[in-house]
Amino acid sequence: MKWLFFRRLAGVSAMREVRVLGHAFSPTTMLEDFSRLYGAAGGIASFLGQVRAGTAQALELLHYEPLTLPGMEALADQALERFSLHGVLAIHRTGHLSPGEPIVLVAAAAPHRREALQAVDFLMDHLKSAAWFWKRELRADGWHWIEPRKQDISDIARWA
Amino acid sequence: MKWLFFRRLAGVSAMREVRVLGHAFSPTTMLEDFSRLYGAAGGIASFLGQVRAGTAQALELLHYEPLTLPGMEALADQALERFSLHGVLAIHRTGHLSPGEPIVLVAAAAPHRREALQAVDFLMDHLKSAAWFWKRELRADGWHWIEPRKQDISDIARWA
Amino acid sequence: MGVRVLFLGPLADLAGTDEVRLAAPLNWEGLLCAVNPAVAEHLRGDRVKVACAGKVIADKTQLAALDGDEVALLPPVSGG
Amino acid sequence: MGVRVLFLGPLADLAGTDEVRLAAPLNWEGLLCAVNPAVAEHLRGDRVKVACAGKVIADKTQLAALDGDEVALLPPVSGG
Repeated sequence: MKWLFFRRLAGVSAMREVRVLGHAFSPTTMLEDFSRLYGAAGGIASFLGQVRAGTAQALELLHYEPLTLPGMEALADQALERFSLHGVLAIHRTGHLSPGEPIVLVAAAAPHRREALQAVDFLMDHLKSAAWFWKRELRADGWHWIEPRKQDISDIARWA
Repeated sequence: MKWLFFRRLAGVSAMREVRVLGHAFSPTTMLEDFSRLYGAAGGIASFLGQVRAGTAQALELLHYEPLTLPGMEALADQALERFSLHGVLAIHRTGHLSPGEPIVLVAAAAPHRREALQAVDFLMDHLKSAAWFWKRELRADGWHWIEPRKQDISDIARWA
Repeated sequence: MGVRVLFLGPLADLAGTDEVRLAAPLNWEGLLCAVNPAVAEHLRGDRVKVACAGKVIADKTQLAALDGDEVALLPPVSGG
Repeated sequence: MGVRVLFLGPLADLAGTDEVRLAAPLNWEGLLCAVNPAVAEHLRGDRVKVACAGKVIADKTQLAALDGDEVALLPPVSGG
């Protein structure tokens, strides 16, 4: 686990925790640890993305390791620059996942709820489209790559 | 615990869980139960509000019981009407609270992350300003009522 | 039984009590006469709502509380 | 050692392999000649980015990979 400290809020250092995990994780344990760190923060917003139940029997998430983690760390730093936060958390899975399994967990602790919610929205918009992840789904007839969505590009444009 | 079922998403009933609690609760346990219910939902957004550490030694949250719970239930129903959700959770504390203690937990499960995040934002904006809660803080010189904030009124206006 | 009148939040400090019991039936004028002048002034303003028998009254001057009803005087709720 | 060239995501299907090892130094024209025509066509498009030694290159036609460098061919990332 790697902690970086930023001077953002008066007298308090803002922190980020960013991880790319090749194995299953417990979002509630991660959130509990995060909440404990920021017990006096005012508010903690979070988003948990899970593998949707549907036609896919499994999901595979590939990434390019030398870019993924630095990219996510840079994104977390942008969120800390842009919003008044006590800290951010960003966890992303890679590898094989089953329906219902957690893929991504993002959280932000802030003195004010709007900042926390906006930081989570910002991180999710950018993670989904700017991080170096490629997904494919296993359906009855084999593996299918998931195409980029136009929606993701317009999501990012909201923050320009 | 009271569950109401709404037909919203094709073939799935959307549910709400709303509680007003006079005693401490564990937000992670609540979120874990909620996540387990919506394991196939795509995404779960949440917001946890805690008593801020600062000048106050304690916070007291008073409410008018015959209006509070029906008001929160009506608000949850509005969120289910307005957004495409699998379910919503809204928990609010009353009584005496210490710094760092959870006051409010809101969560929304949805097929798409924007809907989940927006529902949480909507619920928080309305809970804070439209629910029948009055707060006072215990400072070194005694109890002080917390005044309504103009910000809360403009927050609600965003959804008109 | 009469009508139970509750002073919520900061109104309780102003009233010096959490509740009073008034004779039924109780209308708006009766309520204003029964509370102290500071509370009456707040009641006349737009920001204090009135609930009767578990419902907020759209026009509080139309208050008509019957025997056994609970009337709640609701100041503006607190910010975050 | 040469240059290790990685085909990421769906490009690996198109290339029929995850990686190839090419002679160093490697420039843009050398890369286009070494991959199959379907991959080359995608590489010429705007949507495929190229990273060299852990950094995405602003102008991929300026590729100049040295002995021991890793070159990654990055198609558009997947949506949610």
